[in-house]
Amino acid sequence: MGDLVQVVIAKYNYWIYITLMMIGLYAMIAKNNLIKKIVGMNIFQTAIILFYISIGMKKGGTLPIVEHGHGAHHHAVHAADYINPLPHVLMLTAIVVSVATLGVALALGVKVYNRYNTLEEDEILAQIRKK
Amino acid sequence: MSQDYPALLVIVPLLSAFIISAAGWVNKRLCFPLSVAALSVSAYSCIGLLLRVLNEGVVHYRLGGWPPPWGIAYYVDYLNGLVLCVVSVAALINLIATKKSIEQEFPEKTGPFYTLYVLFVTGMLGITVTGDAFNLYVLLEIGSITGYALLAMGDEDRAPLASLNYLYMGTIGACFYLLGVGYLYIVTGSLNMVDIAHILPGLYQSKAVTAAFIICMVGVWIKMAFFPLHAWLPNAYTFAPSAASSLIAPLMTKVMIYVMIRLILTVFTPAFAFTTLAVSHYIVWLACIAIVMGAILALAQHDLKKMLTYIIVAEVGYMVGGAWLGNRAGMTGAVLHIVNDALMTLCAFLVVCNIVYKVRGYAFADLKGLFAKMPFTMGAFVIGALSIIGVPPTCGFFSKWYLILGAIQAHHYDFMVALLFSSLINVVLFFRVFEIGFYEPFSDHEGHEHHSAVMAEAPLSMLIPLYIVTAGLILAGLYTGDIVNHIIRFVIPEGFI
Amino acid sequence: MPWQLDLAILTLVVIVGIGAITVKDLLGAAIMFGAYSFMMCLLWSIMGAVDVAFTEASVGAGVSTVFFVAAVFRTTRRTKD
Amino acid sequence: MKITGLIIAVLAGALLMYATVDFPPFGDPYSPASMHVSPRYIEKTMEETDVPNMVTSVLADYRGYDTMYETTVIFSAGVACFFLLRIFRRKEPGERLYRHVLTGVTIHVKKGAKLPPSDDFERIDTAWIPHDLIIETGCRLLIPFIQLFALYVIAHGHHSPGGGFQGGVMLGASVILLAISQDLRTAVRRFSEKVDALLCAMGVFIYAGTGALCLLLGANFLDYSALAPLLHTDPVMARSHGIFIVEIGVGIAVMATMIWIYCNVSSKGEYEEGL
Repeated sequence: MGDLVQVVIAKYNYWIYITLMMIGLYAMIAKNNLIKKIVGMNIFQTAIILFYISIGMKKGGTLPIVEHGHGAHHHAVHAADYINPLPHVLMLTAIVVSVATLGVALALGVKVYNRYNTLEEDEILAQIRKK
Repeated sequence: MSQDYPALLVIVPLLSAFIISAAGWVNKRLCFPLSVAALSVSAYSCIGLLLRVLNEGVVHYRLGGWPPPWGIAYYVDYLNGLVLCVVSVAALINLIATKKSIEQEFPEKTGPFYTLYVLFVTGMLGITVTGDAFNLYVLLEIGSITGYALLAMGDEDRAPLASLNYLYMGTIGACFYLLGVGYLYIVTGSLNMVDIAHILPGLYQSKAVTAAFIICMVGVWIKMAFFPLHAWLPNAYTFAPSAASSLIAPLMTKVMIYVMIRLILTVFTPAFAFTTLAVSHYIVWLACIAIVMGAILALAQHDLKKMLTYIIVAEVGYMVGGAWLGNRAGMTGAVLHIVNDALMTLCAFLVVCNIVYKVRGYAFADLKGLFAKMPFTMGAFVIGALSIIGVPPTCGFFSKWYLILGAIQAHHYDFMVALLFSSLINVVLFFRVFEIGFYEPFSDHEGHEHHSAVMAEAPLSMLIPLYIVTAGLILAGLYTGDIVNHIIRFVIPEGFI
Repeated sequence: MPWQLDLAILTLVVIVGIGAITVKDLLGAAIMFGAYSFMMCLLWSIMGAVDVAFTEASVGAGVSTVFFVAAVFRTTRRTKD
Repeated sequence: MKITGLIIAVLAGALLMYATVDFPPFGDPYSPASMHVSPRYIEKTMEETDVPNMVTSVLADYRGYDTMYETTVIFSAGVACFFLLRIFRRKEPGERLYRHVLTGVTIHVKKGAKLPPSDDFERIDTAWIPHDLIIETGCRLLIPFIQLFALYVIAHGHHSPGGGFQGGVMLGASVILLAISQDLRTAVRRFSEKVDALLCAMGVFIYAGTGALCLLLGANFLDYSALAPLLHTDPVMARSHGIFIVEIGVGIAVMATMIWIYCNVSSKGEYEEGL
């Protein structure tokens, strides 16, 4: 039991990210409203970003900006002192991708609404079937 | 010049996409020639690159001049080279063939259409050429976002919703892939595919690697519409504008199959995929179900385009099954089928494009008397159909031959039965279309029946590219031996059974 | 960073995330989503990812929310779930 | 559907939790992820690119190729929204509405009739659109400061958090704020659709064009050190300047795209009053 608690505490960020990812995935599959699905999609994407940021975290590391910038050529820079910058870079890209997807998704949602006057998927399908 | 082919083949369409977008605001007529020029340069570089690979072996290219794994690098081997050529040539032919159709369907928005078209091709080429797992994700999103937009502009009633559903599924797929890359990164610390492959052998027992493999595979399967995850594909492709569906249907699923094979062969290595994880049998069974269900669902359709989309679902089953048979013949069949299926799908969808251009419909009822009305288009359709069924000497026969050979060697008779069953269903499907087109009298939209329909063929600019593709189907069949012996033989690593 | 603050933000993230998908009003969901993004941004700045936090603050909590509000304004606030 | 969703979410969660057990502990400085590739970025960034902010140097140089496509993603989203929503032919309403700005009185103008040219009237589309002098003036005062800060963020990305992307979003947000506090027409008058679209393409073109210039100068694509002879510096400083050039390109592209997406979504592609 003690081991389990240790595991849970040592990796709590990963548990939170999994929870958020499940919330997002559930919303994307189970929700009926198109905009709600888009909200779920964004939560899903942010959860993955949280996961990547957690990878880069180093205990005792500081921000990934070299201290006293230009005068510091003679200072040796130790990798263990700075947080891993690579996941941050990857996630900047992922955030941009998520806002791009959001824009296209909302444009499509507005287009669907223009045609059917509703955002509920079952009502739209009922309208299609009626024709 | 020639050492820059790997960069040029992506950069030229990318740069010209921005120029096309700007040109659309100045003079719309500039867009088409610019797109053709860009894709021609790209296709030329792809072919040049493949020839270089044939002469020199694997080609490396460092972007930004940084050595891998710190920078992003390209590794172009036989598999990339082949798929690159298919993608770029298919996109170029489709662009020329569908010019009239695009002008008919989007009189005002040709500028953004061509921009998105070229960006989509850039995304597909980039996915194929890259050697970096994360770079692949970004390019996948370019391909997807442009794809959603292109597919949504078809049928006013149904296309936006179908495309939105595709967007949800596609985002889940891409995010799963990204998550899988993250799992690989957390245990290896690298994003370069070759570098990951060097580090992984010590970690095969790690649960994180297993999870990474499963998540990546599920993500890729969603993107390629492998059977239980195929729900987005038929509607999205059916209601799309014909120029967009004939671009996206041949390329998207095939490129994703390429990604799957790349993950199996390069990143995780066959030893891990087939031996350490003993899941290949289950996946082949799933593929069998995919083939059978795809065929049966195709039988239930009442229009040509939707029938073709379900055939794509079945064909995805062929390739996934072939790749997972775990032997040389099966893998050869899968890679060969990427080429052949891209050509076959392109041919079939171009025929649909011609029919829609002239008849304004693709339901079976609209096809009556089409052999008399559009004999050349339907002639090409017959050859395409024979190839999808798998009649020699068209190329469809040879890839099926390798797949069946692989199934027998792996003692997967269920896969062989599924293949034969789907070929049989394809015979029924296409002969039903032939029958409607040949025997039923032509009727126009007012319901008047004409026994001797006037010939109203699609314009030459659409027919000539169609016949180039048709010739390609037969040539690919006749030169199968060369393709297999000179290219695909080297795709599969030594020591693979 | 005191662990109490960390815990409080983590709990809030999950609560706001659940709230964003359960609230029965799309404008409310959009605003909840903005709050969620902002909490995430705090969390990331605690974890030292300042660039990502900055981006999330401007994109997630800023522009994305505006896009949502614009889309909801152009469609409807009504939702059944 | 609810049960299916729950099952799939729980299955995915269970798979991920199962794998989490083998992860290195959270925050471990000696995990593989921190030991293999990233130390070079941390230790060599000053030496190789002269940029103290590692995120900027990795973003725009070591992995600059990713960032180019990231900007392309944004660009394609902008084009996609335009392609999906924009309506060109709009039927002219029979009666147009104008508001007298000072008093808030709405004036109906019959078709064909014209108002005398004056700054006191603004065109509106529905009579109820609220109008608040305090918000309008307050936002007007705020916008220059937002833009100034955004420019600082772009320019100072080498030394502090920020860079082209964040700055670009803020520049875009300032114009969106104008569109919200006044109306979309005012914003579009200052920043027309065509300019927007051209800037959007130009921004990404700056990025990819810089890369192509390196190619023409005989180096690999995006290898900024090849720009050294053009910029009259040594290769390391050339990298630093190259990063700055592409950051500007990213800033322009992102700003224009954010405005473009907002205009199309908030007006359903009709470019009238907006929110």
